[in-house]
Amino acid sequence: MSVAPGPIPRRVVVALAAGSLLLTAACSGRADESSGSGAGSNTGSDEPIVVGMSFPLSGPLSGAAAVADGAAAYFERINAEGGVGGREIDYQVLDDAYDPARQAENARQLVDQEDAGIVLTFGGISSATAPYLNGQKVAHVAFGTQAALSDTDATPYTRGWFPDGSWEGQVVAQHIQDEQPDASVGVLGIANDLTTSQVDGMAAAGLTPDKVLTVPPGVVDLTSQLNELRAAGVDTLFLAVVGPAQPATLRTMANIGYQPTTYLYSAASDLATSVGPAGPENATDAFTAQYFKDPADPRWADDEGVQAFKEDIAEYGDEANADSYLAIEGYGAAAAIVAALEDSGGEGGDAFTEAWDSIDGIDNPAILPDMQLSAGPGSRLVHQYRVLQFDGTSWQDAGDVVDADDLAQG
Amino acid sequence: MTELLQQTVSGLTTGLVYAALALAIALVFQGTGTLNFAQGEFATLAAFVSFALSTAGLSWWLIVPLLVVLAFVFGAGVERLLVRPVEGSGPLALLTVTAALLLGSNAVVALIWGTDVRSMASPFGGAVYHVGPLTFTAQAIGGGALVLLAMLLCGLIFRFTPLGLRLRAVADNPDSARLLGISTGVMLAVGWGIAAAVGAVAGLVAAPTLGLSPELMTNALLLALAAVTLGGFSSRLGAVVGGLLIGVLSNLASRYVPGIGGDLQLVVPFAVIFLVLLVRPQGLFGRASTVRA
Amino acid sequence: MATSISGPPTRTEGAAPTPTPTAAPALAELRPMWRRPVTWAWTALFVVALVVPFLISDYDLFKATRVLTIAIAVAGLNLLIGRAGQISAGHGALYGLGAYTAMILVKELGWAWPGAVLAAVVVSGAAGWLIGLPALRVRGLNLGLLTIAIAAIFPLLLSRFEGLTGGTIGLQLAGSPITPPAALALTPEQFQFLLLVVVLAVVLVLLRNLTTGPMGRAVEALRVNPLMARSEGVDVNRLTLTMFAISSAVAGLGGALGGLVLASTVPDSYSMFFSLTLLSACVVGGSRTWAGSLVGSAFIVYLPDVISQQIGSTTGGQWSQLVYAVALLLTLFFLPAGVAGGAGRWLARLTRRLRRRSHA
Amino acid sequence: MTGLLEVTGLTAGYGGVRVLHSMDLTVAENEIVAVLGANGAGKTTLLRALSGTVKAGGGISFAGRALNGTSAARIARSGLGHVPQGRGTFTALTVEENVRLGVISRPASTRAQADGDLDRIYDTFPVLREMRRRPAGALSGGQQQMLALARALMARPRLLLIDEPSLGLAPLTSADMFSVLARLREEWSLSVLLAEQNARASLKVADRGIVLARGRVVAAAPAAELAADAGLRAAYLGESPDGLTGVSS
Repeated sequence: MSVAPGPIPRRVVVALAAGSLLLTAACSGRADESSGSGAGSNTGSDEPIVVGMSFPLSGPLSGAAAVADGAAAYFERINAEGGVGGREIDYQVLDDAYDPARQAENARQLVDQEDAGIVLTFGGISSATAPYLNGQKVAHVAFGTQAALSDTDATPYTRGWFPDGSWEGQVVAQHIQDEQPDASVGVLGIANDLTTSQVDGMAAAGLTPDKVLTVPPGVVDLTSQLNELRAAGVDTLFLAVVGPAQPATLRTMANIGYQPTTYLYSAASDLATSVGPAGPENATDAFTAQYFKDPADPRWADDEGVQAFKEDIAEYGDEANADSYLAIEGYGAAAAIVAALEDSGGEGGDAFTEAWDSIDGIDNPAILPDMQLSAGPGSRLVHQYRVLQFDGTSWQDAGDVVDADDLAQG
Repeated sequence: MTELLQQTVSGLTTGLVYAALALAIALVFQGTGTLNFAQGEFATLAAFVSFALSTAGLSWWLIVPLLVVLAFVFGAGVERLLVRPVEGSGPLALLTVTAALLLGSNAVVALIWGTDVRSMASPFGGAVYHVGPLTFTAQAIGGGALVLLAMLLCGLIFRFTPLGLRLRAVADNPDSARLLGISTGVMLAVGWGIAAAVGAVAGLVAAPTLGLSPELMTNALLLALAAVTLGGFSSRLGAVVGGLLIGVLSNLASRYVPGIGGDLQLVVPFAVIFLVLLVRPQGLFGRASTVRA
Repeated sequence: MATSISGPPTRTEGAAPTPTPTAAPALAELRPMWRRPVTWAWTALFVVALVVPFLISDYDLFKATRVLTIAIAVAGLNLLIGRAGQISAGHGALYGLGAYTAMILVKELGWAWPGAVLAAVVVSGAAGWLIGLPALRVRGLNLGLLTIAIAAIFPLLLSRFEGLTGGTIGLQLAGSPITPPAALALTPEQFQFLLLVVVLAVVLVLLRNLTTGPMGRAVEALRVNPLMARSEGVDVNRLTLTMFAISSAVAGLGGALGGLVLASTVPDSYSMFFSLTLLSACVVGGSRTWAGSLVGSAFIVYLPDVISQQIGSTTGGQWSQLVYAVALLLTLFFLPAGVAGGAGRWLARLTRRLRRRSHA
Repeated sequence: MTGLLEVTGLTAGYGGVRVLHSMDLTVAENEIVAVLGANGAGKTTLLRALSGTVKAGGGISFAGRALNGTSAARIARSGLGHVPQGRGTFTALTVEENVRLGVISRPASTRAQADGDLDRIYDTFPVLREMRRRPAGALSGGQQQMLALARALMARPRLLLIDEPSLGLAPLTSADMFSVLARLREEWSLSVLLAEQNARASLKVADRGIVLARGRVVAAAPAAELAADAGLRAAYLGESPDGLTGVSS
């Protein structure tokens, strides 16, 4: 250890600490006690609708900032068009660095200080914030695949935007069983609840993978796992890894000449961050069970929804996100939220969730053609899939639209 | 059997990257007496700079030497400007400085190049060679050779040049070195520079396989720390051997040791740190007398 | 330093008695406790802290409560690093262990929160004792490495033992079990803040007494030179283990209260990064001042938020990380004894000068 | 009289503690001066202040140039060698590497003769030649002391500061050491400032001696005179505790 500094007159130090505490106190006065619960249900007024967002803008998952950017672009567009029923959308984005404690803090700030009526949160850690928001009866829209976010009994004010992870496992399993009933199936994924739920979904569809390998988040080099899968004779692989590991794995597979029939995880199959960096030739013939349009896919160059998205993101957001799958995911969510707001006549938890749950067959710029939003199992709005196949430049249809609602029955 | 061999080969390939990073960490440790948590981020930064240079149209064979020089200047500059001021404040302050450097350079990379993964073509091409039942990619062979070359050069500098003699003298006994007219300050900066250059090669070799992202070397850093512990902080050779061993060990353990599995792959290197420090704190190659307190 | 040959003379000289700076506080120590200005200052701070909850919003209180829970953990770290001279880069894991222990007991076994918190303290203390075992053999940076290994493995183990820990999504309660008794007419946030103020105060008083009495002298000897301490009859091994156990128990206390206030524990909260953040709080605040734990915690909790709010765009997160790193570097450059330590010295010099002038 | 080394009003210390108080000292060309004093008298601090490893105040002039504020490395290169207490061996390096490191602070004009000097050194210390490929850490205490001297000589110093060469050596070995010193002075035209607790042995080879107590010069006289003064030896070179126990000599 270093040489000890001499003792310090503590009264001085304490005074300093007191100062820092008082500084905190000066941040904001104590709010009026009345605005505690049922926040922001100021129906009929022309006050802005406050939408709070807590997203990882820094740290390892800061890529999710694109989701917030996409949502913000849509809200801006709506504001430019006169708002929702004449009311402006006042969205506030806070950084949580994917730290649950900071997300919880942000949720309190958004509800307590900003008077947010709807709070959007990102990722599996949303389930850590859900109890607070539900306790405050604030509408909560979560970007997460976790089954916990579909549990509207436990958390009646929390709604998941995109599908439950297990459904994709079901859809993929069914496609494999239809196409190659004798396949030896392997799953390679990140060691978290996403992979678990996908494997559970496959099991629900009657398919038990021969080999399931998982790696901790952040591990990028999966050569060892690929060697093991190959040695085990796996000829059909569901690749459920995300982030840098996904393109790296596709490249490694090509390099070592291991070419099973590959299914990519829906959120890791876009051209900008997955298939592109992997090298399109290394992903050719791969399948994915998809629900959103990839704005970088030339197939959607003339698509109305994608065009609107690109215009808005260029006008109101960060143009660098024009090809981002994550950004259109956020854009689509914002569109769904605005649709629910238009029907609800207010953003209070009860009114908003009721409107959300009664959505039945509306269009959305982000989802694939021939699909519509409707409240499905777990009140998730997106629950239809179509299996696509990559032809080297674009994702083409390789099956019919499948609804998780039907799968859940069968 | 074939799989065992193949797993060993791929363990060695990744192990080379850990080895180079471990060597860089050991070099800084021997001079400055601290672990540089930012060593991995420096390597990531180097990989991104090489990406920018190759996008600008530079030939890869020009990029490598250029990058080594740039990394050297960068490492030496960081020591001079950011590490020197706290050199007297004890090991904890030094360690915290490197943690701040980690956060800072990570943010700089993300600000300049964004957080999305980018692909970097292998400068060695996409060829695949088969030797018996084993597969080797051109990238693995070429990258491995490049890392080995860098480590060999570093070893030669330390072993056979007057500069290396001075560097070793400062690492061994800085007070004595000063009395012999060696400017220890300059040597520390040079040590950081060489470390950054070796690390840059590691980043350069890792990028085509792993894809460029701000998190390129996050895990490699942890594994390199384990490697340095295993090999011994006072031994450059030990760091390299430690890196190779860690590469092979973590590959084989997650595959063959029941209960470990891929999700606990990272537990292996840390178990290694644990055991080594308890049983042989100076590492496999280190000498007890030079382990800093 | 590198060899034992040049080492000892330097060390003995560094540890030479430094009469000038110590003289004044040493005199102050002789005064009865209630007459010392420091006692008054702490009391004033305590009173202010008791009034604050009635002035600021529940949100600000919630955040300040988080500062307090982290300050408890940092105070434990100060004991270990600043007093006993042992590095721990794994206190984030001990904080997390406390949180998970309390959470599991409350959620799965239906314990009342005070019992769960006490149990968490015991469990973390025991874990700290175990971590201390290797510290008997390994010191300095090697010990730092060992403990950072613990910090890195901890979240992976949390994810693996899903049955107990809820896996990657962790454990949640519908609301914090730490609620005010109905008679008090306080909001939960007010109650939690006041509770944490009292707990932190008790912890600081206990730690201070621990390091000023006879045990304090033994701890000081352990930090300066373990060999010398042994020759003076200190049971170095037992003392080291005790320090680890106490420090970890305190960290677990902070974690348990933090987890229960948040009503949620997730592996991502207790990453290696969090352990390093605690370490930087300890260094930034000043590892040898108890007030430093409060200042350091405020630094790591408020600074990222303040910066990201100043920048406030969806691409601002990276900037805030960069600014945080720069702020950390500047603190280390200009205040090597930490913010609290540095400010203390500066003001001490000022008061000395003023006193001298008034005497003249 | 102007000497090779002229020190006036030298002060030095560690942190807030002053160890040397206004000290005057002269060393002439080709002279051996013994610095005597009990443990804690300030001998080591004096040598460190001269070689720039401890901050010093007052005037230091070496070969006509002021050394104040000069870095330790530069002082070493100006011809002032320092064999530190405990020898400062590079234990991980080989014996020959240790010796060769001395060349760094050699004046550029004499670089060419370095190889010849190496041979001369090996002739003076044959054991070092024998062990030149071995790691220096493997040498005995006496051999390490020779190594430290040899390394300092490779720099071709004009003045050599030697700190407690006899510390930890067997009496016979340390007698060897002092006789070697006398020889080296002639062969390498050296001046030597020798800090020693062993007054009897060091005064045998020294021309003059100074006695330190509590960081001040309390006596300065030709070596023979000091050696004869039993009262002085009893007063300052015995076990007189001087209050600064924390500071080593």
